[in-house]
Amino acid sequence: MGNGIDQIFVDGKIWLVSQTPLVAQPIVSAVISIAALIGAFATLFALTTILERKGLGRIQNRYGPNRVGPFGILQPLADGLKAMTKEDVVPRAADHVVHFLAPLILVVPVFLALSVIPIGRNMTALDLDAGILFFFAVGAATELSVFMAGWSSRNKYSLLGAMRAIAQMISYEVPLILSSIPVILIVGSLSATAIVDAQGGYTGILPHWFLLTPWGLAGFILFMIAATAESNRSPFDLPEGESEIIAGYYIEYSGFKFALFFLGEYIGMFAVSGLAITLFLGGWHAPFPFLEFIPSYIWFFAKLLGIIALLIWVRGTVPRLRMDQLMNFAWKFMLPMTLINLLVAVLWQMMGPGWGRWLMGLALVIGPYIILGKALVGHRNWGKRTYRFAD
Amino acid sequence: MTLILQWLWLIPALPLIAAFLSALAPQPCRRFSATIAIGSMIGSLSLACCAFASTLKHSERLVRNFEWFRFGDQSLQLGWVLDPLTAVMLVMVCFVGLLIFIYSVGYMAHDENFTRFFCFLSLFAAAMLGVVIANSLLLLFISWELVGLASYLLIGFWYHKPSAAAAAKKAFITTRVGDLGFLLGMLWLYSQSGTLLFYNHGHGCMEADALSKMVAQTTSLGLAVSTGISLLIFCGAVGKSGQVPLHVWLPDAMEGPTPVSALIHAATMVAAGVFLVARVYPLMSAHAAGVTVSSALQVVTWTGVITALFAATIAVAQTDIKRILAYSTVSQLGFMMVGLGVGGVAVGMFHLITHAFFKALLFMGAGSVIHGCHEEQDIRRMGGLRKIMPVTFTTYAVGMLALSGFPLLFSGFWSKDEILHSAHRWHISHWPFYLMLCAAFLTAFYMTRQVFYVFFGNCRLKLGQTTSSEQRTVDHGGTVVVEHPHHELPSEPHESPAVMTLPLVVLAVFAIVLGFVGTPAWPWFQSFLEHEHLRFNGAALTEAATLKTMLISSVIALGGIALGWLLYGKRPCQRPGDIDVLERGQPEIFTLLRNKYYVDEAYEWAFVRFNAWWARTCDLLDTWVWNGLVQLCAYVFVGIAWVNKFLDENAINRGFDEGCARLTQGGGLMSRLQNGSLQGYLRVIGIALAVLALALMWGCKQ
Amino acid sequence: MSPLSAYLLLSSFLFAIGLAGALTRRNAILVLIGIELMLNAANLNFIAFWRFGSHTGNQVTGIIFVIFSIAVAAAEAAVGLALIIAIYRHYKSTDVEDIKTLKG
Amino acid sequence: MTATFIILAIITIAGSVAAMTLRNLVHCALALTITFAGLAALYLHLDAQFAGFAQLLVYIGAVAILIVFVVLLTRGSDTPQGAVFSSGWVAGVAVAALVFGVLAYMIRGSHAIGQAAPAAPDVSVRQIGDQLMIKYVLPLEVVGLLLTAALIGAVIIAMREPEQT
Repeated sequence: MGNGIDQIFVDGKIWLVSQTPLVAQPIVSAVISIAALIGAFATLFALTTILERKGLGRIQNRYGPNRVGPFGILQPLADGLKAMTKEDVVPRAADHVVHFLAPLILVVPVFLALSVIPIGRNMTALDLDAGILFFFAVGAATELSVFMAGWSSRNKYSLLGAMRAIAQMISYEVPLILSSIPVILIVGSLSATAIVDAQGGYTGILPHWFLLTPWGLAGFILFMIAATAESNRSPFDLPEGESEIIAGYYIEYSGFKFALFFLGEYIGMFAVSGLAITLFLGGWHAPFPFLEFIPSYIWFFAKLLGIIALLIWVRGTVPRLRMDQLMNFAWKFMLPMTLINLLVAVLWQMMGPGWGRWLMGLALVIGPYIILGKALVGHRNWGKRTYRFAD
Repeated sequence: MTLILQWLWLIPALPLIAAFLSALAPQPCRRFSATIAIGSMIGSLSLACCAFASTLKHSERLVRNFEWFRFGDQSLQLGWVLDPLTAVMLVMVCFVGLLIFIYSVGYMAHDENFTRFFCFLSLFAAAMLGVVIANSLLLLFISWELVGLASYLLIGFWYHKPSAAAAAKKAFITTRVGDLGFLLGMLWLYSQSGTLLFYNHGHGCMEADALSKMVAQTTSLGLAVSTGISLLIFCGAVGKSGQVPLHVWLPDAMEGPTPVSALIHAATMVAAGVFLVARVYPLMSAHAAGVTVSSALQVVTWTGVITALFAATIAVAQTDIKRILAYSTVSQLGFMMVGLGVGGVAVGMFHLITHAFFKALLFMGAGSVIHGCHEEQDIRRMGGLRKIMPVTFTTYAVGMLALSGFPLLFSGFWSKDEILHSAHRWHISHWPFYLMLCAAFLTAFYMTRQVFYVFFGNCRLKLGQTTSSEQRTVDHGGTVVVEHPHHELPSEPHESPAVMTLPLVVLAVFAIVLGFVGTPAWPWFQSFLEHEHLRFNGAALTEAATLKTMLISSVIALGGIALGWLLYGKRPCQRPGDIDVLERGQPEIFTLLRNKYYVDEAYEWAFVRFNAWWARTCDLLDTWVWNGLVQLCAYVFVGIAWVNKFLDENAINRGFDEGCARLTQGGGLMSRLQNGSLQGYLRVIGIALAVLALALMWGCKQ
Repeated sequence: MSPLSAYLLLSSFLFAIGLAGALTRRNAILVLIGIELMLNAANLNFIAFWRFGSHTGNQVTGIIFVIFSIAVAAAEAAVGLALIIAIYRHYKSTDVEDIKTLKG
Repeated sequence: MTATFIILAIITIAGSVAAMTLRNLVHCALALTITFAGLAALYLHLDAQFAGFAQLLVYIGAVAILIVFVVLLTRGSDTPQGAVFSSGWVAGVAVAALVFGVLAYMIRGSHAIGQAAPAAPDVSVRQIGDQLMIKYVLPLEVVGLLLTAALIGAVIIAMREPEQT
């Protein structure tokens, strides 16, 4: 029975495809899965916008939008309408073609990235053999669109913001990929479904998620940090921080293109979180055996919401990093840690089951963490924190 | 080895040392050089007498040889010999030399080069003594050359007079021509006999075995080797003794001071030639069995005859006092050569010794006459000196009578008689005898002519200059020299001082006494030389043959004197300008004779011009041919150098530069390939790609 | 014409365009872009031959070669661009015609 | 000669021609990324998945951005005034045409074209990985070394030398 519900969408699609004439069937199936994907994640986007604003508000000890609809749950609808109706102002000096193409090139690759992530059992839009590689390949296109946006608007701040964003995204792409490699190493395949299946079983009540392994935990943390940086959120949102350079590279955008940028950004966040879920949190697997009955996609979206909450929480609390701190953190902390994590994963793989490898894993992860942390911080002894109030 | 033989070399050495010392002495010390010279001659004379005494005792030949130097296995030996011939000559030369030294002290008293004169005289004496005692032909030749040198120095003593210098050169060159033959003979002799020593205990070249060897061989001309050698050596004698072809230098040698003429042209040097023939007589007389008289002696005889007659005829027409005596010496030498040729060594030598004494006397007499007449030499401007210079006149008369062979009393008669006698007995031909008689007649004639010109008649010294008195003499160099007799203020002629007249008197005595040494009755001289036993035979005088020749020769002598007196005695010429009696009679012949048969001119015309022509051609040859060749080489090299330079400059440099230019151009071109334009490179790569691909395609098609 | 020749023609055309660009454009970066194009054309060739070329079973040399080629091309691009930056800093221009000093 | 091939070919060619001929450098870079994308699609069309994704990742992700960065760093972004093409551009085009002609001639002439198209070889990433790690391990290491060297080299070359005063 659980399976039925679990597979409801899959069966529906199969049914639908069978309705169509044979020659057009591949196209139709592709269209159906794409439509479903877009529909799901667009609504999720709307939900997260409101969640984020409500959450931030709560963190900042205020209510957040509560005017539109009961408790402000219709706020996204309002935003959407606003975006639709606002005049799309394009600066005269701007390079119209590139200006127009920038948001498109941002959104398209991000949705392509989504197609690779297994939402539920048998519910991956594009089950490629080298799925993860596809995900990263497509992810690379976002930097290009950022540049196009920044450059085409012929605005120094937008260009500067774009440059910073690109530098940041490139710097964090390396740790992102490297932190995902241990999982691929252990599973031995690049396809997302294979990775999720590898995390299927349960020992006792603990699921075989990679999170529950030392390198998996470290990998997950590193992955999440790189992911937030990759999607220009929270501590790493220097490029488009409102207080810094007036919203960075999409200054000159307004109206629907502005909305598209937002859409692209959030979908990028969902994609990366989805990947994190598939790699470390066991994809659509239930955390405990007895909860198996709940359909797989529910688990996927639950975990997704959890990560989103985590990101919102981080955004609210962690202060923004300066550009050089940000870069140093990437190259002097993240990169070495991911490499060490890779080493741990390899050793883990080779040492076989037993306490030895746990001990080794923990030692190897925590030791460098402390050392690199000390090195990164430098020798400034931070005195007790003092507050200066306007007197 | 007797003591005297050991010190024989001292005789020539003393005068040589004297000459050396006076040469070193500064010019003004006259007394020092005179005493040294005379002292050395006295020393030599005493040694010569000792030597003469030793040869008297044991008359065989004494020889002392020593090795001069050794080259390879052969050694060259010299040596000296003492035999009667040497002894006689030593005494004669030293005695006559001494007298002449004493005479010249007076004669040269006011000459500023006094010491130099005596140095040369001593040198001459040493050389002459060297010739005499030499036992090796080489030593003889060395001294022979020194004699020639001394004669050159003495003749040309007054070198500031161009004629003297020319005469000295003439003398030296003509004698050298003769010496050339002498040298060739010497070399030939050395090659044949292997040694130049005359007597070397049997191995000398004059000894029997060497002679026989040489006689046996015959040269390509058919002559026997000995004859050939002796003829060549005879050339030397001809040159030195002034025989016909080479006599031209002797009359001109009168340029020298009179003692020189006396010493050289009367007594010694000219005698050297005769002495040489006497020394080499064994070689000359050696002849094959068949022939009675060797052809060499015949040649000697004929040259002697010709010379005697020839010189006598010239002497008749001469006007210079010393030239007449010179020509008489030449003819008397002819007589000696005939004596040697027909009679042998003794006959020749006897005439040589007697002639030495009275000819020296005549020359010194002439010297005192010239001295008295203040250097006046032309007999036509003298005259009447009989009363002014009595001693000179008497001694001069004695000399003249001895020379012309006045019968019985004078030495000249006996020695000339010996010659005529042996000439008469010469069985080859009788012509020499008749010609010699004519010569004797002419001798007597020109001597009386001279005496009458000089001593009789009026003194023509003060009668001014006569046009015909210039003496045209053509000196050797072909330039005519007009010789102006010195005619300072015509001061009175005066008698010479004692130091000059004393030797005259001594010589006059000897001129008379010496004759009796070799008379047929008591032939001491001949026996002394021929080593025969001497015995007195009065009958020899009355022997038919000797008596006949004696009568003929005395008739000839008296006839000559009478003719002389007839022509010049009765009416002596009054003014220097008078034409000579003979000239009035036979003017062409007389001028011919006066000009000495134009022999000088003939030589001048023949040899000198030939020589000059040959010199010019050589010069021409040299400048145009050899010089041309050298120039040609030079030009060739210059040409090569030019070509080299040209090539170097154009071909190589230009070529090199061109090459470099091309290279740089090429380099420029190549550098354009790499001009830094990236796209240019890429283009090339593209083209290359296309070409290679095509090549690959078409390549693999086959 | 067979698919392989089509691909080959396409790749050679791409190569030609890359070469033309490299040869004609004045800006150094575009020369570099031209070179990148040429490299990609070569990769396309490899893949085409891997796909259509005659070989047995699942040989992967073509793919491996392309991977390596891509890696090298990336490295080359990096160094090339670094060079261009250095040249720019020195010459203040990226015009190929100005950078002509390294000449023979 | 399927439809997709034609479309992709047109896109690639258009992109590359644009990359080579556009005046504005940034536009060229963007056109270049389109070409890369087209090529990646072609690789996928040729069933070379891994190559396609690698192409996507490396070229579009890294090289394009790199080029764009350099364009901006060397102030190439403002539209150039002077002539865009170098002086001898005619020769360049001629040479390119020549090369294309030769290559085309070779392709036409080569006899490898004739065979029928063989079945699509399905190659999984695992096989590529195995091959890489077994057969081509040395090239892999060398490429790794090359990349690090290039990395360091690029940094050093492009690093701003300390201003020698």
